[in-house]
Amino acid sequence: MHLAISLHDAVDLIPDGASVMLSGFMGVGVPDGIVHALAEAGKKDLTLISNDTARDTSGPGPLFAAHCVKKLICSHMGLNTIVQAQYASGELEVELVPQGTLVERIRAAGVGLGGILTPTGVGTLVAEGKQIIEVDGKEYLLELPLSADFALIAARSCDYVGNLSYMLTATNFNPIMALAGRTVICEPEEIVPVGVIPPDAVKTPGVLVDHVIRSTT
Amino acid sequence: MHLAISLHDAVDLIPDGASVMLSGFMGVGVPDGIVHALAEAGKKDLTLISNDTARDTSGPGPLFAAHCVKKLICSHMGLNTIVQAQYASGELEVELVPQGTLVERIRAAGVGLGGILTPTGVGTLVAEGKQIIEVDGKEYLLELPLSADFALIAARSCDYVGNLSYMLTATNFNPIMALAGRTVICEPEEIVPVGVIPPDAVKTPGVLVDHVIRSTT
Amino acid sequence: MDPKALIARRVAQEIEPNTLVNLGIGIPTLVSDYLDEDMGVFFQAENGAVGMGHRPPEGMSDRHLTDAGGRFVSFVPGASTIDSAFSFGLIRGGHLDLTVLGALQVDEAGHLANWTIPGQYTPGMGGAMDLVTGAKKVIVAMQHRAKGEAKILRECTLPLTSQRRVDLIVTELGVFKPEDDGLHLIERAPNVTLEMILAMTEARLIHAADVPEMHVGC
Amino acid sequence: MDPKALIARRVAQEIEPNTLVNLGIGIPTLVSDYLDEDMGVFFQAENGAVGMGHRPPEGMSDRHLTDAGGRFVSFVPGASTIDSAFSFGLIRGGHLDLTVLGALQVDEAGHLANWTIPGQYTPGMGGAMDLVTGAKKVIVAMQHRAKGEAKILRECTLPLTSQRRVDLIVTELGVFKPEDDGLHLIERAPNVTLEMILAMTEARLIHAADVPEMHVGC
Repeated sequence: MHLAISLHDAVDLIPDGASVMLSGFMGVGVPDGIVHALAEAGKKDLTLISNDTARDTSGPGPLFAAHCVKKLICSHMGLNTIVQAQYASGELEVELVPQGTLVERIRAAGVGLGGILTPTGVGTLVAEGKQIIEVDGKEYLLELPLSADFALIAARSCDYVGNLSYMLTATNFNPIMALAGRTVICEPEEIVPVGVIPPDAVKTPGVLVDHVIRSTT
Repeated sequence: MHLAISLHDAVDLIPDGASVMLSGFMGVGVPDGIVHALAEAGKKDLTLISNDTARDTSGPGPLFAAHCVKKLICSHMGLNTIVQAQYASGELEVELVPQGTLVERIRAAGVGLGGILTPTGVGTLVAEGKQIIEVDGKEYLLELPLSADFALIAARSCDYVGNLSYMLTATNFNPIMALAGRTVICEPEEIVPVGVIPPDAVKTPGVLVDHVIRSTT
Repeated sequence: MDPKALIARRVAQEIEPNTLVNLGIGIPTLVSDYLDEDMGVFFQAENGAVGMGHRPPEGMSDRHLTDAGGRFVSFVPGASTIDSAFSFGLIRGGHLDLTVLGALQVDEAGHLANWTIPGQYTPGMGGAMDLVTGAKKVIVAMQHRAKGEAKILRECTLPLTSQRRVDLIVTELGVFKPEDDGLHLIERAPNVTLEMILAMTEARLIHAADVPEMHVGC
Repeated sequence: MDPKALIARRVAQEIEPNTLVNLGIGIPTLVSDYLDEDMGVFFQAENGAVGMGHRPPEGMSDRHLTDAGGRFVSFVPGASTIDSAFSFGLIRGGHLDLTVLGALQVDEAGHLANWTIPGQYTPGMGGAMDLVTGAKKVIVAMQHRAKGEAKILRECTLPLTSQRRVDLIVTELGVFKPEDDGLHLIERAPNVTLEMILAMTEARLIHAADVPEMHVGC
């Protein structure tokens, strides 16, 4: 049984210096409550893994405004002026990863693969320092698994055993990151009784979810 | 628009000597109609990729009874006496693949990866002839993509653009093989108007499906 | 005609019925305006939509349904939702029939550079590298020059997006096709002469004596 | 007590509340009979079920809901369906807390052989290699000997299922734990002497002078 915890208790679980996966795509499908709470708590030196940095006040934005992030691993940071400034000043270390490679590296960690071979990035700057493996006469980059201490994810519905369903494009990285965080914390829009989410509609089985944040409202 | 075709026309698409992925697990989630029709048509020299061989008269069973299969790639063939006899006599060539590796190889082909690194099989007979790649001090087998000329899959519901939904454990290999067949033929339990399967309930988008078999009843 | 509209109209002609198409930001986005809605084309968005439609009517937008830029969209009948791994599985796995993207530079070998300018702020490649590497067909849709500089070059000077050769380049001056023997000029825009194109292009162009005119039907 | 029931009862004691567990065929399947249903344990089936329950009542079976052996099952409240890639993602990714399997042989190093006998018909490894390699904890549940032959050996003579060391071995004679220094005998079954176990086991066993008796509470 996954006890629903308060936002406050969820924030306390995450220490300074932790690596944190944050789901979402341009601010959609992001667990906004815990993002704001972490920013307000003044967490320090986080390594943040997120597809993008959305905008200054959306998605992971508040974490940068509060100077919580030391290192960012993402595919795009183009529309967040705070990120741009922190990157330019050297406050923020950034590793850019092609989006398809990013999600596949996260999945690899989650499903116990030692890496995957992708054609994406061969012959580009992304290939620098990476092993190239030839299969059937075609070159691929060996890309390594990417896990994190915490995965912070958002869901449409969650039941009391932690089963999750997502809605439309708010799905994005959520089900993949739910596989790859050593501790998975979910902030659902609603918590429903067990049985309300039909077995075929569950996209993340509750066995993957460690904590569910109880609504503060 | 994916025109629904007859079982007869579907069978005609598949030539002797083709490689065919057949979904299902112990006879559950198998497109039984096309299996029987291929057997009756007396197809020859097929390479069959299937998790298991179910029993003599279930799942892919009829294809062996009709001597359609030259080579079998599977994880388990234990409960089918015809397969056992054909394997013993040398009529049937068999490649055994661990189940998790099998599905991940099929997925790799479907999502354009050149291979995956798995810990499964390291230090066993399965490792023979395979490249071992060390990541972070741990050994992995490089397992290569597995595609096929055809993927024959079963679905619970299909709409007229080919969107598919599956039901419970009849899901199994279906959504993965739907990614990896060069031509994907689906035999659904029902064909429904577009819109009946909600966007979040679609597990295989219609863009992956080439042909849908119209019920013969 | 407006140069961007001209480019979008010409690219729209390349789209086959019943295909899966991804349109990048900028000019590529305009392409959908010139397509017949009965063609059975499904638009993919990297964030996990197959069958994206127009911006919804006032008051009908939903925060769970957005495009890759985070803008509200609608779903067409038969649309479906996929997660990010599935979305890039479609892209990298060759299930995406066509992607249309902008470019900073393209060259005679058909190489595309569209994600970074060394020494300048780099927002990130997002999904561009996967799209260019994985899509069955890649069309570059861009204005012919930028700030007075040629963008179709002998060889890209900016870092490449992929080593894959793009299939077609459409600008307001013409249509270009990279082949094994070099870059072919295959159409010129209405009221544009061969000489104008040659003058505005750094790449060496292979062309017939009489380059046919683009038909955009308007 | 029936030897198989004894083994299953003892293995059941190893199962922690709120975990994900996969039970192999044979003796392992019996383990679920000895668990409290309120423990919050979810049983996984490789074919894509999380939360598998008992065989359904007469007339309530459905051909879309089966276990990895193709037998009709039911779902417990909170169950979910996953595809085969997800199912083995759970197994290989370390999300499966425990797997209980049978064995042909195990040895002092904790190596398990349970999938093939050279020269004999080999049905296939199915999911066994992934389960043994990936599960957080692996328990072997088997009868101590087969056809008069020892199954707990100094070194497996049959091809291994994985190079991973199993965590515990439970037979009708005792409980054995492979460690860095060798194979420990940690419990003996009721009414079984140390001497009997040593006589029936080829492997060298590390043990206390007074090996405690298994408690199976019945």
